[in-house]
Amino acid sequence: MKFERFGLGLLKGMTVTLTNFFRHPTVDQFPEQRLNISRRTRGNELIWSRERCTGCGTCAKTCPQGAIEITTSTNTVENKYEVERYQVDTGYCIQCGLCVEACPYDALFMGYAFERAQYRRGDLVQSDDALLESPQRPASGYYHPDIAAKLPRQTLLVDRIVEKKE
Amino acid sequence: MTWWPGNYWWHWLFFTVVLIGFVLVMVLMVIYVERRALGRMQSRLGPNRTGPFGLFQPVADAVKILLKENIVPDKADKLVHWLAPVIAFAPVVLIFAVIPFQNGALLADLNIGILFIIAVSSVTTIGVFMAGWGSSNKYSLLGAMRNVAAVVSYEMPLALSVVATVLVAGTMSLNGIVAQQTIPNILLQPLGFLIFFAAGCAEINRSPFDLMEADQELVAGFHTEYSGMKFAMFYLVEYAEAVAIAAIITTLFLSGWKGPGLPPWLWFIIKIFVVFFLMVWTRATFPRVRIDQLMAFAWKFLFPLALINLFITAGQVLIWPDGLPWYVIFINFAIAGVLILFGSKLFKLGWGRSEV
Amino acid sequence: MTTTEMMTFKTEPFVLNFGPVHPSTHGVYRMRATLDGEVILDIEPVMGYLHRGIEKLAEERTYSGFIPLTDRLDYISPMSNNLAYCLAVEKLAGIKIPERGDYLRVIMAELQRLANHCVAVGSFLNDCGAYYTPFMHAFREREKIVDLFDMVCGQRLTYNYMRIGGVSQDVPDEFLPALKKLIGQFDRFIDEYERFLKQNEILLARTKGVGVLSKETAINCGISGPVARASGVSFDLRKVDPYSVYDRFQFDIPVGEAGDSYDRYRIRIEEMRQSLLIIAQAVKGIPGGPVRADVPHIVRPPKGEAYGHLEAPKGELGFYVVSDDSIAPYRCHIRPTSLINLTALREMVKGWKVADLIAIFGSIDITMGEVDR
Amino acid sequence: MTQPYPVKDLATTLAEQFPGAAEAAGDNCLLVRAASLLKVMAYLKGTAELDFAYLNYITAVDYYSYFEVVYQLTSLTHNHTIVVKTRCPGRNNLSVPSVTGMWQGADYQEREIYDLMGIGFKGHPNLKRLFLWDGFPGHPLRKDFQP
Repeated sequence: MKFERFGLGLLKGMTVTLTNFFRHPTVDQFPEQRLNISRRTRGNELIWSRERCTGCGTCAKTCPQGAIEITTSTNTVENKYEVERYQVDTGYCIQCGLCVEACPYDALFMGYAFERAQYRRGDLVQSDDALLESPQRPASGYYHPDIAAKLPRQTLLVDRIVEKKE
Repeated sequence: MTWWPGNYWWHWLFFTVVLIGFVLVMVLMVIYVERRALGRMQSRLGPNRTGPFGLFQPVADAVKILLKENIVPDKADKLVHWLAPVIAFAPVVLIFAVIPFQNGALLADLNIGILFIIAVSSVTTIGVFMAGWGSSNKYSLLGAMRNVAAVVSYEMPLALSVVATVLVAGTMSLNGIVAQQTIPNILLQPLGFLIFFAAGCAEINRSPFDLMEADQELVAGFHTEYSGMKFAMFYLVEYAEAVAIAAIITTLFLSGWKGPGLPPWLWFIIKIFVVFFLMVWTRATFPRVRIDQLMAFAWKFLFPLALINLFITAGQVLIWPDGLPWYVIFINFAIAGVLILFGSKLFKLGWGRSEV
Repeated sequence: MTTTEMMTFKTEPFVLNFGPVHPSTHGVYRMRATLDGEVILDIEPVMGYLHRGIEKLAEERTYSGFIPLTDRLDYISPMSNNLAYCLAVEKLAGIKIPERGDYLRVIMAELQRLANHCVAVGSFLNDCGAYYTPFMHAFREREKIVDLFDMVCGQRLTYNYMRIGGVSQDVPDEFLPALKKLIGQFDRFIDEYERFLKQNEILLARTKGVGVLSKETAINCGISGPVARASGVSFDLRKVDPYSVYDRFQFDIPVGEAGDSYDRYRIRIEEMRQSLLIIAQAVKGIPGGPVRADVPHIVRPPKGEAYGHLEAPKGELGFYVVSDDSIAPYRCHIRPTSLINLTALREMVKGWKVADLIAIFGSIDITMGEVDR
Repeated sequence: MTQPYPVKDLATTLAEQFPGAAEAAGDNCLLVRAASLLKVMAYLKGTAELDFAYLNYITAVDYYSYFEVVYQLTSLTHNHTIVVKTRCPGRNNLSVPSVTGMWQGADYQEREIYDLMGIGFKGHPNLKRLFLWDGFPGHPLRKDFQP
């Protein structure tokens, strides 16, 4: 292979690197500068609403990992199930969102937060009241357009590109 | 001979301390410049968390490396493994002994200054090969063999391009070369500069010729099995050599400390950083050359060009014995262009597949 | 002993392990290379470090429960894996997909091809030694695509976006304008990338004529995708066997001649341009309406078998699904594009140097998730 | 569109060329006896108007009483495809002739089937386990595999 173009290609490459040197870097300083994540984000926790849940177990059946366990008892007075314990092992959960999609009563939401690392595997298991929605555990708009509408709009890299400066 | 601060011993003491301090501080600053400039060229920021604008990142690196455990592979050749970084590092600091920071401000104004540099700078290869052999690891042996082959074949064009500048300057002492350079040699010797820059980069395995520790292929080349203090020495060698080559280029081609306004030694340091930025720039842009292409590039492209450049300069020096006039610049640039054009046409970069 | 015999050194080949943990094996792939100095005599691949037995897992999950697992096959282009699996099950169960669902599938598949080729080209140049600059530029553009995927399906790697019978959710309304903006910026990025590397002499020297794969061996080895098209095999499933609505779009298939690493690199760049054309046409022609046929959550396809395949960024990716009229697939075989593309690696690499082994291996662009399954 | 090749008339032409090779012809799949597999495959690949030069995949399915090895072939020139199947009864020391002679792509796939399903391939250049280590007991993809 010869140097057909006697080095011009190399110089052209160097001009591109130089233009990038003077271009605004595409970076965000994560802990200090937090961008808005997607409204439909599937954070690594599950949010369960006790009122809507009827204990039908569809979510436990569709979960490919078998991370959801429900124990219910019969409530003969109002002739419906009473949910004793609703436990999600977020260690097994792969955040695929199939349970949220399958729930016929919209009782399940995906979490919006994603910084939930734990030191011990046991802490990953959440049950009953720990699963309810709260300010620290906001619900994400995955499969819930009404919640998604209220969440802040996602900052897209496509809009943030400061290439207009050239 | 009047020694600058009093008698000879004060002069010697002052300059050794200044030189060692200069090399270490320059290495730290150069590491910082490289990581920031490389970052910005890759549309990212580079280190900015340790200290204001990430200024303490090199210090943090050094502390981290020094605190790391010093692992020696058990089948390694202990003595060779331990000695290699020392032999690799010593010559690099020696090079700075003859480099003038200011008119007359150098440790030893040898009248064979540039010959001393060429001789001393090839000792590091022994250290590198000892590292490759000492750590009894196939990758590092491959890296070390590549380094020996590359340095041997790039000594020739390096020396020839230096001889051309010595012809123009008339003296071999670096102080004399800089003093004589009214027109910076880069204009008088464009081809000489290009050859020296390419051969210099290959010698210290930077930019397109960094085959010695090609991290994609050979994991980390000759210093794969090094960690802790010894790895810090090799890290120091790599950047100190880069500063050394930049310093030699400034003295030989960019008329060292000469410059309007600012104090001369500051000009010297600014020019070092400019040349180093050029190295970082090439490092960010070019892919790596293969080992046989590296050899072919040295022997079939740089070496003939350096020879022709030497003959042309010799002719010019004969025609204008008392310093080359300014219009020679255009002639030399034209010659350089023509030579590169023909060189790249006739020369085949390495051969392909060897029949197996 | 004549002088020549004394002169010639006695060298013997030695085995060098490009081990599972190596900076440029694109995952846990191991090559035992016998070297004579720098020249490679023979390589013997060792795989299985990432074998999770996904095909066995498939037999214990419902048809739609297996979709999240297909994300983990070729984790560089999960959308294409989802789509291939859904095509196979839809062919088996005979499900018809609404128009808008098909258009969204084409948009997502082509965006995924762009993102995959960014990774492929970036890491190929990394293997050739360009110190991470082309890699970072390509990843900056890939970040824009991954942002859009995040907007649509909530995750940045394991999308789980496709469903049997269409797509899981419709795109939010700010998706299409952002996509139009992305197409404009991506065009500028490819032009800049071309200016950066197309005539780069060192890249030409390192890749032209290196690792040549002839057309016959490509077909004989069952190689597909950019690797085959670079050797002159004009076999692209989007044209040869158009699935979903690909027959409505005008685009052409770049085919190389020499079949060396440089052609493979060029083909991927050209394919990126064609994908942009397809996305532009799809965004213009996308109809309204539902995105998903009303298929029960637990699908029970009739007894039988079906093979659904598509043109994944790495080649022909197919799922052979056998059903015995129960809620879980009886057998689900995945056609491993990367594994089959590796069959010719031995011939392509013999006689070249260590540096070329890494460059050729990078030009084939494999992902270990798909090789080991 | 890649049309499935009409299997009915192919079965008849095969019947008089290789008596007793083809057992049955499903909708688009051709059931071939293991003994004469190589002859049929060579015929499919060799004849000009068939020209099945591209092997899509090889896979094996465990139907408890017998194992079925499935080949899908496509012709790039005529753009048609066909599925060829062979059955090997019983559950242990099964073997099917290897097609690596005709399609080099079959090399890794046959090794994978040998590794995970336990079907031996006669004539394979180096039939070793592809993913699992050599000492692995049993073949995991079998229906009756106990970990």
